[in-house]
Amino acid sequence: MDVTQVIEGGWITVIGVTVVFTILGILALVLYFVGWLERRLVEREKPAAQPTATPSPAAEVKEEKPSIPPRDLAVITAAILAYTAEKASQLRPLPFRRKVSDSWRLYGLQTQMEDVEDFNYEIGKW
Amino acid sequence: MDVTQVIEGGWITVIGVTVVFTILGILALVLYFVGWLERRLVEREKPAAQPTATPSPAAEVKEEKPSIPPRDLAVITAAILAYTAEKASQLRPLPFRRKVSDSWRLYGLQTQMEDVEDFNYEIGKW
Amino acid sequence: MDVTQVIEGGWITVIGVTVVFTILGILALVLYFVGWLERRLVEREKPAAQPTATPSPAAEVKEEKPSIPPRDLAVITAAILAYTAEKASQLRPLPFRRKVSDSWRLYGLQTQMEDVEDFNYEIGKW
Amino acid sequence: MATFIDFLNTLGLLHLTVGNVIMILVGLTLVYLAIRYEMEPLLLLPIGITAVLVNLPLSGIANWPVAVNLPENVSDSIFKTIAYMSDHYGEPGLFDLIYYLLVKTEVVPLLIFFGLGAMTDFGPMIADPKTALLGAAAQIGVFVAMLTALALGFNLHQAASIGIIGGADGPTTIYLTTKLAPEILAATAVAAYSYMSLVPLIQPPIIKALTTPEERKIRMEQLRPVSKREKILFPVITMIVIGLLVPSAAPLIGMLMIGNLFRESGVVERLSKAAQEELMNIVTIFLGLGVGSTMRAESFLTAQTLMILGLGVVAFASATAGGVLFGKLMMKISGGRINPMIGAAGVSAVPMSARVVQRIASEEDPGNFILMHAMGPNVAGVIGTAVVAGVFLALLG
Amino acid sequence: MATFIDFLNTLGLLHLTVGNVIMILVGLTLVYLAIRYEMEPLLLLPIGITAVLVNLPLSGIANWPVAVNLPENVSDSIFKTIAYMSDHYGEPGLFDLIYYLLVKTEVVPLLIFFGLGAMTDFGPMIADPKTALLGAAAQIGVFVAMLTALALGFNLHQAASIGIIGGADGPTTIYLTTKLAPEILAATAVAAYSYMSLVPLIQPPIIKALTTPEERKIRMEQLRPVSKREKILFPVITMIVIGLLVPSAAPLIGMLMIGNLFRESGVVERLSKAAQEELMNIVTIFLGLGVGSTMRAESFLTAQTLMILGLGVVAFASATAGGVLFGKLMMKISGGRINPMIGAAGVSAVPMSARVVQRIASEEDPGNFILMHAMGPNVAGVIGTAVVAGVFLALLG
Amino acid sequence: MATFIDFLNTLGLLHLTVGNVIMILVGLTLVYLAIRYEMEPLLLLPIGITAVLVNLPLSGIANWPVAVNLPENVSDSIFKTIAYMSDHYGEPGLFDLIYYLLVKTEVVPLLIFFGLGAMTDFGPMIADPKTALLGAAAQIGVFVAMLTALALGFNLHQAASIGIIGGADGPTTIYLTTKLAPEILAATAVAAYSYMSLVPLIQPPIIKALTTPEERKIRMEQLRPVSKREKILFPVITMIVIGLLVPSAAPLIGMLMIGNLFRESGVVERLSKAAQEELMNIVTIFLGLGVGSTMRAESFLTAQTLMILGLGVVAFASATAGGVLFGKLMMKISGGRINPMIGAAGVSAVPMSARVVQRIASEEDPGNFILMHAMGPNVAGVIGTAVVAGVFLALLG
Ligand code: NA
Ligand code: NA
Ligand code: NA
Repeated sequence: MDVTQVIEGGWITVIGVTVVFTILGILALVLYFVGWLERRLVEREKPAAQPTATPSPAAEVKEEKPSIPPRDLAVITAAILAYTAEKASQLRPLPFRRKVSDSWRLYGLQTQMEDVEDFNYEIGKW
Repeated sequence: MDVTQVIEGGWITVIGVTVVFTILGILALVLYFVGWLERRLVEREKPAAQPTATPSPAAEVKEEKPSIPPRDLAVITAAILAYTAEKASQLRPLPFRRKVSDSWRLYGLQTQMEDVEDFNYEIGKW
Repeated sequence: MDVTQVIEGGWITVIGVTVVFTILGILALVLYFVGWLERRLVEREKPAAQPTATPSPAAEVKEEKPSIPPRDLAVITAAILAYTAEKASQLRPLPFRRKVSDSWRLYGLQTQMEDVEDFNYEIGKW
Repeated sequence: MATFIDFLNTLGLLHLTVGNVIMILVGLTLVYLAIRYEMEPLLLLPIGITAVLVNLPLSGIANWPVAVNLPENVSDSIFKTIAYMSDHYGEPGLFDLIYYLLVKTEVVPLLIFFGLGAMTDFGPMIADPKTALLGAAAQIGVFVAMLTALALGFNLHQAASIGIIGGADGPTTIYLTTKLAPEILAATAVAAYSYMSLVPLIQPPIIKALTTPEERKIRMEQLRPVSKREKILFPVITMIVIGLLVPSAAPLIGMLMIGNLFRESGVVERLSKAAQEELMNIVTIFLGLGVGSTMRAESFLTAQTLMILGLGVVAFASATAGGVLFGKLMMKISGGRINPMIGAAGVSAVPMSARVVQRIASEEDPGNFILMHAMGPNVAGVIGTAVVAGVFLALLG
Repeated sequence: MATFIDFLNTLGLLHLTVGNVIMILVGLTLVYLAIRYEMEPLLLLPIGITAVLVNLPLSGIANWPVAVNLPENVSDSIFKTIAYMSDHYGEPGLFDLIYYLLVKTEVVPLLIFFGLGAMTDFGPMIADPKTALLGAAAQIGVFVAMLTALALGFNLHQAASIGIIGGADGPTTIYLTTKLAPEILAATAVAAYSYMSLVPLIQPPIIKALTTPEERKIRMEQLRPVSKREKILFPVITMIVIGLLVPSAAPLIGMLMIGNLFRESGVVERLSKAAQEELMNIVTIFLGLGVGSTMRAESFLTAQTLMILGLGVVAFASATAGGVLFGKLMMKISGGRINPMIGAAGVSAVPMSARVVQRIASEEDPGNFILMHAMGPNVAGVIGTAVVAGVFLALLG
Repeated sequence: MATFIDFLNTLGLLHLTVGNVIMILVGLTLVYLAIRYEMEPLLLLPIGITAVLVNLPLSGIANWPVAVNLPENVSDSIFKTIAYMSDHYGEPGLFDLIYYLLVKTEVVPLLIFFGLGAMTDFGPMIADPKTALLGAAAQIGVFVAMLTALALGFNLHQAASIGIIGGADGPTTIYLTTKLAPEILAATAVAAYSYMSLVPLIQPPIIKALTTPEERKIRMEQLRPVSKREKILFPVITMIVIGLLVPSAAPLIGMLMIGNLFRESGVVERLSKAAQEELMNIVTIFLGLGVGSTMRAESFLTAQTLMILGLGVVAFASATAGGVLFGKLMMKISGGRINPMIGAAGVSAVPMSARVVQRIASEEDPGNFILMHAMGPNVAGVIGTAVVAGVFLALLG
């Protein structure tokens, strides 16, 4: 244990903690500002069209309209899902890992979301 | 033809043949041993559950069976295809950019054609 | 502005324009020749089979219109799937080469098995 | 405490130059255009955002200058160049590696040509070979722009690189500029991709000015079908013919045709798909990052860049005019059986300029379908530009 | 006969050292954990099996030592380093090429950050920016572990690399260790990935010890929706802000944000998909092989490695504590509108630690959904750790 | 005017040699066979068309000779080699980079083995381990061909490379030839892939000549099922056993087994898929281009090449005979419970030779299914050939 190095380490700690809080603090402030601007813009641009500009959280993930009305797609997909689900029907309690199954190819709109999420789960921790 | 080299080649042949039989022989022995261990483990772990551990030879290539009987899958898919196809059948007025929609995953045969065309549109100009 | 360079540029222009017209002209001539050969070959090979060799323009322009009306495609696909599914469930007489078809995208779980097997066939020999 | 002062010295903000700020704004503009107007987003978005990143001072992600006067014996060899750069400018950052190892060695432009070959259907040109000449005529724009650039004081190498913008083929532009005048790479690449997406704005007025409504109404007879055999022979023949006559165009044409053979042979679908998709996507990413990383203040913020952007318009406009005028000549010779507008598609920009032609044709006569006829000059234009690049390399390289 | 004796001398078995045997067992253990318990299999499986392979003597697949004292003028340049290594240790094997050309040049960690950016939705952090501070607070663990490592006798470079394990970001750990202390790369990488998969075991007791049931029951109001425009602006702004203030973090943050812009822009879906899938998968393979190939007996089998594994637990635990305690502070300031547990998600390990938080919340109150609120600190933690790595590089690099 | 004469001098046509013309025809023949008869198109198509391209004079796409006598101190290091080549033969073209950086460094063959591992199911060999010996017996062909080559005057290094063609494993052939005798790489690679696709023609007469109809009618009992655990243990055990006994085979076997572990572990499906698809496809493209680019007139158009093509038949035929004869021995020992034909599948060429065996069995008795039994020797043959390559490298490398 080298005392000079520990002191140096202390300084680095002080700087590091300061910097990381400063940076993320500034980022937070900027994001608040951007959010405020966005709300102003939206209000000004289309005072009555807010629902369009601020989609429901569910729709927000996907920006564009699918060529099939999601409701119909949902029904069709549900048929397939129900079937595949039956096979995989062991209800696991909050699975910490969800298996990627081949049948995702049939899910349509759910595909990308789930696929990425699963990979996120495994890889995102990096 | 260099006699020394041929003699050397003879030696290499002797060594090579010996080694390759030895190596694959050892491998075979180890595999027999592993197989024996496996059977003992399985017998001990679940004396009645052998069917689970020993899938039929047909299924052996692929560990799992398709979760949907292909025939049902075909019918379901047809429903989806018919639906999406109708949507896609409107004659569009020479679109300058066609959006890639997620539902292409359900199109089956149309997939590649459209996919490549869209990318052509963007990249082909190079 | 350097006059020598501009003169040099003029020469390059003369050469360049000549070359590009010459090259593409030669290419055009060769293509006419190949086309003529092709027609002769086709006529000689199968005098009555021209319809087979000359697909309808609609099919040729395949970028714009799907070559099969999508609705029909759906029905046909369903038929194919039902058929292939039935075939797949029996013992096949060991085809020496099985073509990869686009419809594998619809098979779901069968996908990987077949895909890999076909590729194995071509690549696995390495 | 000394540590603290040390740290303050690493604040990039303190080292930000006016040039950096302008380049960041330029990068952001490209990003904005790419997202808001979908201007060639596959290239302009990566180029723009990378330009922003490399102009943040001290990041160390791109340390090596793009255009250096290397000693004679070093410039011969890419590996010596890299050693030399390491010695003089320190350890390479990620973008230095991408630029020097992938872009400057021409690996990336050539692999993109390979992928383009796998994606391109040369059928319309095979069906009507005379349209190939329209692809040659459009190259006139390259030379007009080159001569204008010379007149404006650019040297021959730079002028050739600027002229090739008129070919409307991004990878060819990058290939040639990297070899002849790397110092203006960012400018020519950005010009090429920007104007390409402006084709629907640049071409119509020129086409309309040079043609009469009657000419624009000309209908063309349906293209003959093309057999699989012809499509397979095409890349092989083209590679050999051009390779023997203009060897310096052989790398570009060769990779394009290998890709096309993969596509048309029908026996290597896996590789063809890989060339079009996984390999293409990855290479496209590296192209965008590599080109974007050359947008440094010192080489980009010059009067030259503005002139290059201006000359790009000249190039596109004169290429369009060249194609249309030669189209009129062919119309006369053929006795009015060729719609002269399809000459405008000779500038490449596949398939956008062909769609522009079709759109104008539809405006005059909704029943006039000349899209496929315009595709002939369109794909021929890609070959034509590669040939011109080969000529430039043979004479100047 | 001489030939035969020659051959016997090449038997690897005769050259097997005790160190090799232990390393093979370590590798097999990692493989076992990866398969049996699915512990971070995408990394630990390739790392483990590669460790087995490189410890088989005489295979020639990895000939170059990982940490060498290079002469001053050589270590400046990766290409000189490679020439030097070739001279002294012979032709490179496949794994030497992967490690020296892809991992040591930082190509692989940066491309993984690029892919992660394309896979990450920063929406929850944009919707509730104050949660970003929790991502900062969790970095305290990094410094606690660093100081502990210093106290245990590690030098500053090593201590910083060990501390960063607490950031729970594999690529950042690899990026920093490669630059500061390559001799302990294998140990820090294995520690980082191992503990990451143990997050569901490490975090709950700490969270529960530092919070009361009432605090854990706090419900948070629903997050506001985030517009597409905000999501597009976010990566651009973050890149510029952090790039100007901590330039040494710019490569990591820059690549992360380029990837995220690809994702959110909506105009380059092909490239975004490529970044997330084909490129990511390939790079992941090379990362696993490259890191695994550094697990050699001589550098791994030391008391240091055991200490590093111990310090990893310290790092993760103190990071969790830091986040939770700062969460309690924010709870007080906000008048009880913030559930302090979400601070624990500041350690990154996206999205596992957020799920852990949600699970504990559900245990107390099945109707309490704070998963999305926990995602804010979670993604902020990635940025925070990259910033800390930047500070280390600025002061020590 | 001088410019014009300069340009005429660059006409490739004027520099075309007879050798070039012949090589172009050879290349075209390969392309024809690949497309018309689907002879190993994934390799022979790229190889053939690349051979055409590199034999167009002056193209500059492949400037460096494939086999050079390098000074002793240069040949030790791939990077020195590259510097040396740059000095003596100028800037590398795309194909020089592919060949020297990807093929000659063994990156490409090893990554292909990695992908093959991920694609291969070793189940049939695990179920019936004694069939592994048939995979050893088929290697006799390798030695027969080697001795014949020696008798014809080839040196030991060349003879070993020629012999390995009989192993019917393309990447192993390329791996060994690149290390021992790069001057005949094109010939051995083309021979290996050509004969592989001729297996259905070469094998049946030999099999029928060496077996009686009664032997061919022998039915074998159904293979036992193989558990997932056994399949996971297999690659690990094989890597360690072979790695310790024949370390020089460890790179090939190691990569094969890492790929197989990815496949069988079931926890890294993404990486397994990437190894089989995106990475495999890209690497296959580069392998084809790299090998094709070595087909230059000076090294390919020799009497040696013809002899090599002839020796390839010897190798395949004697390998088949070796397998079948050993099969008969095993049949005797086992009391007639083994169909000797499955020995013919020991030549690898997965799964073609196994299908050939099944087809002959079906001809004799339509109800006889021995395909899966033939797959045992089939996959064992891959391992056997890699072991033999290891022995060659240990004794000659
Ligand atoms: Na063009
Ligand atoms: Na973190
Ligand atoms: Na073999």
